[in-house]
Order: sequence, then structure tokens, then C-alpha cells
Amino acid sequence: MSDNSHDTAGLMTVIQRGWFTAGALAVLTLVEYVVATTVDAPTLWLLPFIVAKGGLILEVFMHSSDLKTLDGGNA
Amino acid sequence: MAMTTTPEAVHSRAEATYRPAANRLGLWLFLASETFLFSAFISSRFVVSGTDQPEHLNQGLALLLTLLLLWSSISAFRAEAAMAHDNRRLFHREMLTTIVLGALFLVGVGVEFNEALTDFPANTIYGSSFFMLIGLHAFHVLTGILALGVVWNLGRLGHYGSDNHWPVEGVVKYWHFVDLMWVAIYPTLYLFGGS
Amino acid sequence: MDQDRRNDWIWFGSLWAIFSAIGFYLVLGIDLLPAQWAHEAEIVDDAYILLMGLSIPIFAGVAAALLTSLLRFRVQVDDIPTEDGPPVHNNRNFVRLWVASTLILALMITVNPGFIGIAELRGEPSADIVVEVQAQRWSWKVNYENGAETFNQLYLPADRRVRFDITSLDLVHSFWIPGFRVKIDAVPGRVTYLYVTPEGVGSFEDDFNLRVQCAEICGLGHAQMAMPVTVLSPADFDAWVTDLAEGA
Amino acid sequence: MRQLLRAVIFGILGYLIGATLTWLVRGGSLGDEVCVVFGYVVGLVGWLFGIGMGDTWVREWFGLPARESDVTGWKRYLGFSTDHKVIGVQYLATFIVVLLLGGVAAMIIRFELAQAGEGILNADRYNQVMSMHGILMVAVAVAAILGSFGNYLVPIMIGADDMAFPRLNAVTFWLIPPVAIGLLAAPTLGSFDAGWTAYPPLSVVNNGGQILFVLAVTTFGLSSILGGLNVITTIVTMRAPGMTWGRLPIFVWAAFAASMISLLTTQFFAASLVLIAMDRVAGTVFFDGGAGGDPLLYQHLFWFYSHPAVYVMVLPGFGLVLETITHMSRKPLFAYKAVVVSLLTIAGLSVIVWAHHMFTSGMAEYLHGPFMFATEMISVPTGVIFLSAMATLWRGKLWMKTPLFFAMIWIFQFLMGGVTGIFLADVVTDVSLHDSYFVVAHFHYTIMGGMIFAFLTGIFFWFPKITGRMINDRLGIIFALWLTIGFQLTFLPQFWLGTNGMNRRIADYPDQLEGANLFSSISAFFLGGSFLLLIYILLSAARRGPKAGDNPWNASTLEWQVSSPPPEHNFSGQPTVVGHPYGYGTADSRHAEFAGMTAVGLAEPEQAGTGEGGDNE
Repeated sequence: MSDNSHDTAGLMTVIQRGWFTAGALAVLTLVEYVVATTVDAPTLWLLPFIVAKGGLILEVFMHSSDLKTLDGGNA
Repeated sequence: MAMTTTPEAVHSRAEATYRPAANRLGLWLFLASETFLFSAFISSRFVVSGTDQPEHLNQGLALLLTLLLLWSSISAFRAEAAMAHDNRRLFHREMLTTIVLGALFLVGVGVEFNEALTDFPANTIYGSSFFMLIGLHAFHVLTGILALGVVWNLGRLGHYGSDNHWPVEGVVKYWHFVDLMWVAIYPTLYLFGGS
Repeated sequence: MDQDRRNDWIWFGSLWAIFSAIGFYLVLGIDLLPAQWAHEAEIVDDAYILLMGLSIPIFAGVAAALLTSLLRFRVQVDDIPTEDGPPVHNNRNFVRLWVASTLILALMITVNPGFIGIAELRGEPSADIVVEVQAQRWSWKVNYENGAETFNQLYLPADRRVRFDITSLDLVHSFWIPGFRVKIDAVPGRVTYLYVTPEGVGSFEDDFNLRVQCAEICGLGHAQMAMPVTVLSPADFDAWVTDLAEGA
Repeated sequence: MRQLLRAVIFGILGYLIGATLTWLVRGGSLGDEVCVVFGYVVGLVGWLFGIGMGDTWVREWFGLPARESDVTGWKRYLGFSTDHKVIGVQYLATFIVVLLLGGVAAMIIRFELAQAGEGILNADRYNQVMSMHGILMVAVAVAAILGSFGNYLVPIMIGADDMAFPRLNAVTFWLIPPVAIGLLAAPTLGSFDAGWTAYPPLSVVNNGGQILFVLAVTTFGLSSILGGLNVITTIVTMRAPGMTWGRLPIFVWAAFAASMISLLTTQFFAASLVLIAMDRVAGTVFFDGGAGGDPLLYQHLFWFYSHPAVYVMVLPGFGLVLETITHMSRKPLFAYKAVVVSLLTIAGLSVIVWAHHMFTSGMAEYLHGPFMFATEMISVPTGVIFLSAMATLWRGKLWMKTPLFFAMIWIFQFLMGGVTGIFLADVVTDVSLHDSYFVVAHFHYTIMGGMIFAFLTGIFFWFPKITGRMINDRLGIIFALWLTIGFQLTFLPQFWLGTNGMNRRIADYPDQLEGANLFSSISAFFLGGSFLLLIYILLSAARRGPKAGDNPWNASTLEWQVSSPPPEHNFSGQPTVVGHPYGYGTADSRHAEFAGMTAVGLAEPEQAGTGEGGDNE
């Protein structure tokens, strides 16, 4: 959340991105469930879902790119 | 940019809580540490019982809980975005939504625990892992709800603004982290064993 | 100046040689290890002595460097030090050489006595006789193949390869025979195994290290959780085990 | 004082409330372990609330302004102070006391072991004393250097006014007293006797004291996680302008590497202990072999932390010793970059070697080789540390004061620990030596030799900075020699005992081993006596030692450029770092400049390459 603009348009853009992500997560979850209940030994099949869902949450919801700018900048 | 905050820091050591880089890094490190705690318990489940799972798992409830938590994630996300854009009304509403969804999640866990007590009690090996992992996660949900409550209240009292909303960002990040852990716990307990 | 530096290294070299000689004399000259009662004991002791032999020069080298520094580089400072040492920040070639030699040494001992030793110690997974051992606070129960059973007594034939199948009824215990140099934990819920080929005829009365000692803390009786081991000649052992089974 | 009193009262009240409520809800008796668990948790919260969290954080959570403590003088040390220097001293004092307590337990152990057969202790009592000694000393080893010197030195060394999270820092320290109380209160519930490793199933079925062990040690783990988090954040975000990663004093790097380990892996220790608590009070069966659980699970979780923990203990020790050596031999630290890489490599490797503690545990055999290999590899970066220490000494101007004496003895002691570690890393010899007195001797060389000797090095080197007074150097050297001789005579025979069939953690042993044990015991009392001299040296110096001045060692790093003891906010002006921390031997080199002050310090080693061709002058 680095853009601290007070305009509602900016807010809507951000929130829209959130909705898209949430939608993707919901779809992934449902597909994951279907895969798990149809495939015989699903462990390996499910790992990509975990990685994808985790990655989405980290990147969009948790702003993991923050980490790049954390160093005090004295170097 | 550590030194830009120095004048404030020098004059009031304990007041110097608004060091954005330090706060962010501190929270990320804490979450990294927590990840190790969760991975210890998750790997314990695989060490003692592989991917075995019992017959009587309430898959419907678990899927519902998963989606509930996901929904609370987006409302938390909206709350944070709202505060970053000084939209207090939206912040207020979404914070409350998140807290209510979190509470509903806990109620769901309660129902699930109740069923589990008869289907796979704690003195079975799957039951041990189940109660341990769900319990650990529920504990984090509970602390998350308490923290959300504190931040919601302070936001209501007008403590935050677009240029000063670290506590909102922090607590929401923690809430997403709890969701992130569920992403791993859910298949670990319910899906890896197949149907 | 150069003469001075050369003298440093002469001091270091002489001390190293002296310390190494003393070290080798002390460690290899004095018999540090107890009597060997099994084929496995020889493998373990050989590895031990090899590692000792390798560590003495390393140890002596560091000790020599320290003593040289202490004797030759100390200065008298009255109040505050005014004189600095040479501004040496690094010597890349020396560091590279050092890392390379420690790496090679580490790899060497990983191969031998490491991997080679493991292979020797494990040997073929075949046994002449199987002995089942069951640990329970704070005693051992031993079952032989023909149904014979002893309690807190272990009899073994010499020169036959024995496999122990070890388990525990309550806690983690550890099955250690110092005279054989072998050890494996007894874990509730699983069976661990151990191969050993006893050599020489003897008993606890001959050597107190011919005993099974619990090596994993298990509460009150842990220190006393030991049983004497008796190694019989193969013929004596056969007779003994048959008698016991028939008498039972 | 007021805070402390309030904390004690709230702690006790919290315990009573938690325990009573649990008892009312579930029945049974008040002494049941479940009640103890909830009582402890609520009591801990009460304690933290009382000591100062209630005045600061909790008030802020409800939108009220925080009440800061305005205590000054020596009373700061007994309350919730957010000054990193006060907290450093609090750690130092606390852990010296715990060290002495653990030492008393050690003396009792050696007294019992002086002769075969039952002496002053029965087997049960022996196991309890031995376990207490183990866990107290492990706690000292984990937290003494990082807690005291990490807190005291890291912010000053990097030119910051405090840690990144001063309040969290205070909480981190004030989590320690409940740990001590929990451990020392264990005898009221029957004590714990499973050693500091607390392997199940023993730790699931033994006396109720074990639950206090679990709770206390988990609290301790929390403290070490939060401490690690604070140190890392401080180093990353609070460096003074110009303090690049390549100009950090080596102790800061060591603290950074150790904090990484304690931040991440400690959670596995917490997890393993929580599982034990669950097995004890909630009826789970993680470690019950009969019900499908697996005792080895604990060992994996436990050693995943507890082996890296060894490096939490010794890495800061490396840092202290290297600092001391470079300052006292007045030479730049040899191969600075290689040392930094080694510290980080050790931290990285430390998490993939844990199962070398389990070669005889019955785990899958295909794991033996890889873990042996990884373990042997750790000797390479450790070797670089040794190289740096010795090459820094070589041709230096050695000022043989007590700190340098200790640092040089440290090299020798830790080398013994390192070399004997090879025997335990090797599967073949480990099968014989595991759980024997060889192991006991080995880890006393690494932990006592590697960590306590470094701790003492640090105490003697920074004592003038912390108190503003000098210690009696002659007595210091006598103490160093006394301690070293006592140490060697105590633990050398234990290697022999281990190879000759004495297993660890026993109250009684075969009569044939009596001679060496008696020798070791007598030496141990000699060793123990030396600590009385240490107490005398420290107390007498603190009370009437000669004034130290700001920079008695004429050292170059930032903490020596301020007064002794340092002013409340460390620096009167903002320091700007302009050069390498160890610029000895280079004329007009400087480490830092202060706004509004004349330049001080040493070192701008642009000509770092001058050493290329060897130690040319």
C-alpha cells in the first residue's frame, strides 16, 4: 500500500485486484477439492495448488514485495 | 532509511514505534518464525501417520471453513486498502466483517471438534495430529480476532490515517498469514489421503 | 626483518614437531581403549585410532601457533598501546589453501573411516543366529531361536555372526555393549537390529565391559540397567542353549 | 521496584486464577497438570502485565497514552527498562547467577560421582540434579552472550541509539524470570528427571515436574525467538549512515547469524515440547509407540533445534573472541570477508546436520551417510574462524591482558571440542561413543570451552566499558590459568571414561572406573573454586577498581568512542561511519566521524589488498 492517494478511483483499482485474487483463490480451492476427491493418491497433484494459492496470498494480500525495500539503505 | 527517524527516536526511545522499515521487517521475521512452528507440526503429522486419514471426515464443513477464511481475507484486504485511502466508513465495515467471519470460523471449528471427539478422538494417531494442527490454527485465528478488534477500535477512535496506518497493515498481514497457514493445513488434514 | 620472520616460522615448526611427537607418543603409545571382544570392536577402534592420528598434527599445529604467538609477539605496554601490528587484512592464497586443505581432510575422513567404515561395520545382512532382546524398565529379557529365554543374562557364541532384534516395552532404552563397541536404541513400537560377531571366550568376570548397559536415560534404575555378557565357545553355547530350552 | 512487586503479585494471582478456573471447569484436583498449565499461562500473562506491558502496550491497545517508567539510577535494573544497555546488564547479572546455580548442581553431581555406589544422592535425586544442571547450563549457553553482549554491544557498534523494538526487548528479558521460577519450582511437583533433552516416552510418563520444565523452557524459547527477531531487525534497519554490511564489526555479524538460527529453529523446540505437553495433559499419542506414535519424532524435532542451538551458543562466542583478538593484538581482523561467509555458512549448514545425534536411535540407515557428510562439512567454515584468529595473532603486538589471555585459551579449548566432535560425527566411532562420557567431555569442551570462555573474554574486555572501571589484571590472569587447569583436569579423564565403558547420566558406575572419576571430581572442585575468585574480581573491580577512561584498550570500534559507561542515548551526535572497523597499522585511518565532534577511531582500509603477498610490513 505505498500509493497513499486519497482518490476513490485508486481505492477501487486496488480493491478490484483483491477481488480478482480472491476469485482465483476460490476457484483454485474448489478445483483442488475436486482433484483430491477424484484422483487416487492426490498428494503430488495437490502441491501445485498449495504453491499457487500461497504465492497469490503472499504477493497480493501480504505485499511480499515490501521485503525488497526493507534494508536501511546505507549500503 | 533508518536514520531519517533518528531525531524522534533519540528523544523518545519508547515512543519510537513508527519506524516503518523496522516494523515491517520485524513482522515478516515473526511470520517466518511462525512458519517454522507450523511446519514442525505439519511435518509431525506426516512422520507419525503419513497421509492416512479416517473415514468420517466432514469434508463439506472443511470446504466451507476454507471459503469462510478466504472471504475474511478479502474483507481484511479491503479494510487495509480503505484505510490507506482514508476511507474510514469502508474500513469500519470491512474490519467488522472480518471479525465476524473469523468468529464464524471458530464456531465451525468448534462443531468440527465436537464431531471429531467421537469419530477420531485424541488418543488415535490421526486424532492427535488433527487436534494439534486445528487447535494451533484456531489459536492463531483467536489472537488474530483479538488484534483485529484492538485495531478496529483504535481506527474507530481516529488513530490512523492514510499516512499512518502501520497497525492496520500489520494486523491484516497477520490475518493473511493465518489464512496462508490454512492453505497448507487444509490439504494436510483433509485432502492428501484422497477419498 | 626477514630473519625475524623466518625465526617465527622456525619456532612454529619446531614446536609443531615437538607437540606432534609428544601427542603421538601419548595417544598411540598408551593403550587408551579397552579390550576388544568382537570383530566390530576392531573396526571401531581402527577408525578411532585413524582419527586420533589425523587430529594430533592439527591439534599440535594450533597449539604451536598459539605458543609461538605468546612467546614471540607479546609486547610490554605501559599505559596505552601505541604500536600497531602490520596492516594485513587478508592473504587470499593462504585462505584458499587453508580452505582447500580442510575441505580435502574433511572429505577424506568422510570416505574413510566414514562411508567405508559404515559399510564394514554393517557387513552382510545375514546372521548365524538371531537373538531377541526386550527392554523394560529396568531389565532385559533375552529370547533365543529355540525358545530358550534368559532374564538379565546374555550368552553368546564366539565367532558366530549374531543379529539382535531389539525392542522396548515402555521407554527408549539403549543396548550398549562397551566391549563390542556397538550400540542401538531400544524403541517402543519398533524393532531395531544390530549385527555383531563376538571374538574370544570370556565373561563379565573377566572384563566389566562385557556387559549390556542401558545408555539412554530411563529414570530411577537407569544406572543399574545392565546385564552381564558371557561369550562361550560355539560348542558350549549350543549345549547351553539346548539345555535351557529343554529345561524350560 | 514497584513494577517488580506488582509483577510478582499479578503473576501469583494469575496462576491462582488460571489454575482455579480450570479446576472448577473440569474437576479433579488443583495439582493436576492441566490446572498447572493454565495457571502458568495466566500467571505468565499477569507477570508481563505487571512488569510493564500493562503500562505501555496494553494501555495503547485501548487508546490510552502509555505510562513510561521514570525510574533512574540502579533501580532501573530492577524494572521494565527499555534501554538496551540496562537490559544487557540485566541479562549479564541474571545469567551469571544462573551459571553459578548450575555450577552448584555440577559440584553435587561430581560429589556423587567421586565414588562408585550410592553416595549423598539416590538414583532418583541424581537424575533430577543432573537434569537441572543440564537445562540451567543450556539456558546460560543459549542466552548469556546474545542476551547480554548482543543487547549491550550491537546497537552501539552499529551506531544506533537503541534496539529496533525497545519494549519488545524489555519483554524478552522479563520472560526469563518466569523460566527460572518454573524450573526451580519443579521439585514441588516431583521434579523432572529426563535430562535436558527430555526424550519421550520418559518425559511423558515421569513426575509432574516435567510439565513445569516444558512450560518454562517453551517460555525461554519464546524469549529467544523474540530476542533474535529484535537483533536482526536492529542490524538491518538501524545502522548508522556509512555502516555498510562490509563495515560491521565481526561480533555484529556473529550475532546476526546466531539470531537467524534462534529466530527460526527455536520453533521446532517449542513444537516438540508442546507435543510432550499435549501427550501429558490432553491425551494425544504422538510419542506412544503402542498407539501408532513414534518416539523418534521427538528426537527429530528436538535436534532440528538443539543442534543449531549449539551454534547459537558459540557463534556469538566466535564474535567476541575475534573482536578481542583483533583489538588486543592491534592488527586488522584477518580475512574479514571469509569469516563473515563462514559465520553465515555455519548458520546455514547447522540446520541440515541434526540427525548426527541419532546414529544409534534406530532411524533409517540410509540417513546416516548424508548426515555424517553434512556434519563433517561444518569443520571447513569453522576452520576459517580458527585461521582468522591465529593469523590475526601472528606478528601482532600482543597486549597480554586478561581478555587476550582468555581469547587465546578459548582457541585451544574450542579446538579440543571441535576435534573430538569429529569422532562423534563419524558414524563408526559414534556407535561406540554415543551417550558415553566421551560425549559429556566433548560438549563441555565445546560449550564450556567454546562459549563460557568466550563469555569470560567478553566480560573482561568490555567490563571497563560497562562499569567504567578496570579489573585487577594480575588476578584476572591467575583466574584464567586456574580455570583452565581445573577444566582440563576435570574433563580430559572423561574422554577416557567414555571410551572405557562409562555411559552418561548415571548415578553409579562399575567400580573399575573409580580412579578416573575421583580424579575428575577433585579437579571439578578445584575448577568450581575458581569461580569464587571470579566473583571477587568482578565485585571488587565494580566497587573500587581504578577508573577506566573512555577507551582503555585504545580500540577502534564505535562503543569505545563514547564515555564509559555510555550516555543514555549512546551518542551525543550522529556518528557517520567512514571506514573499516579494524584499521590498525594504517596511519590516519578512521572508522567513524561524529557530527560536531572531532574525528576519532581508526581505519580506512582501501588498501585491503596490501596483504595479498603475505604478511609484508
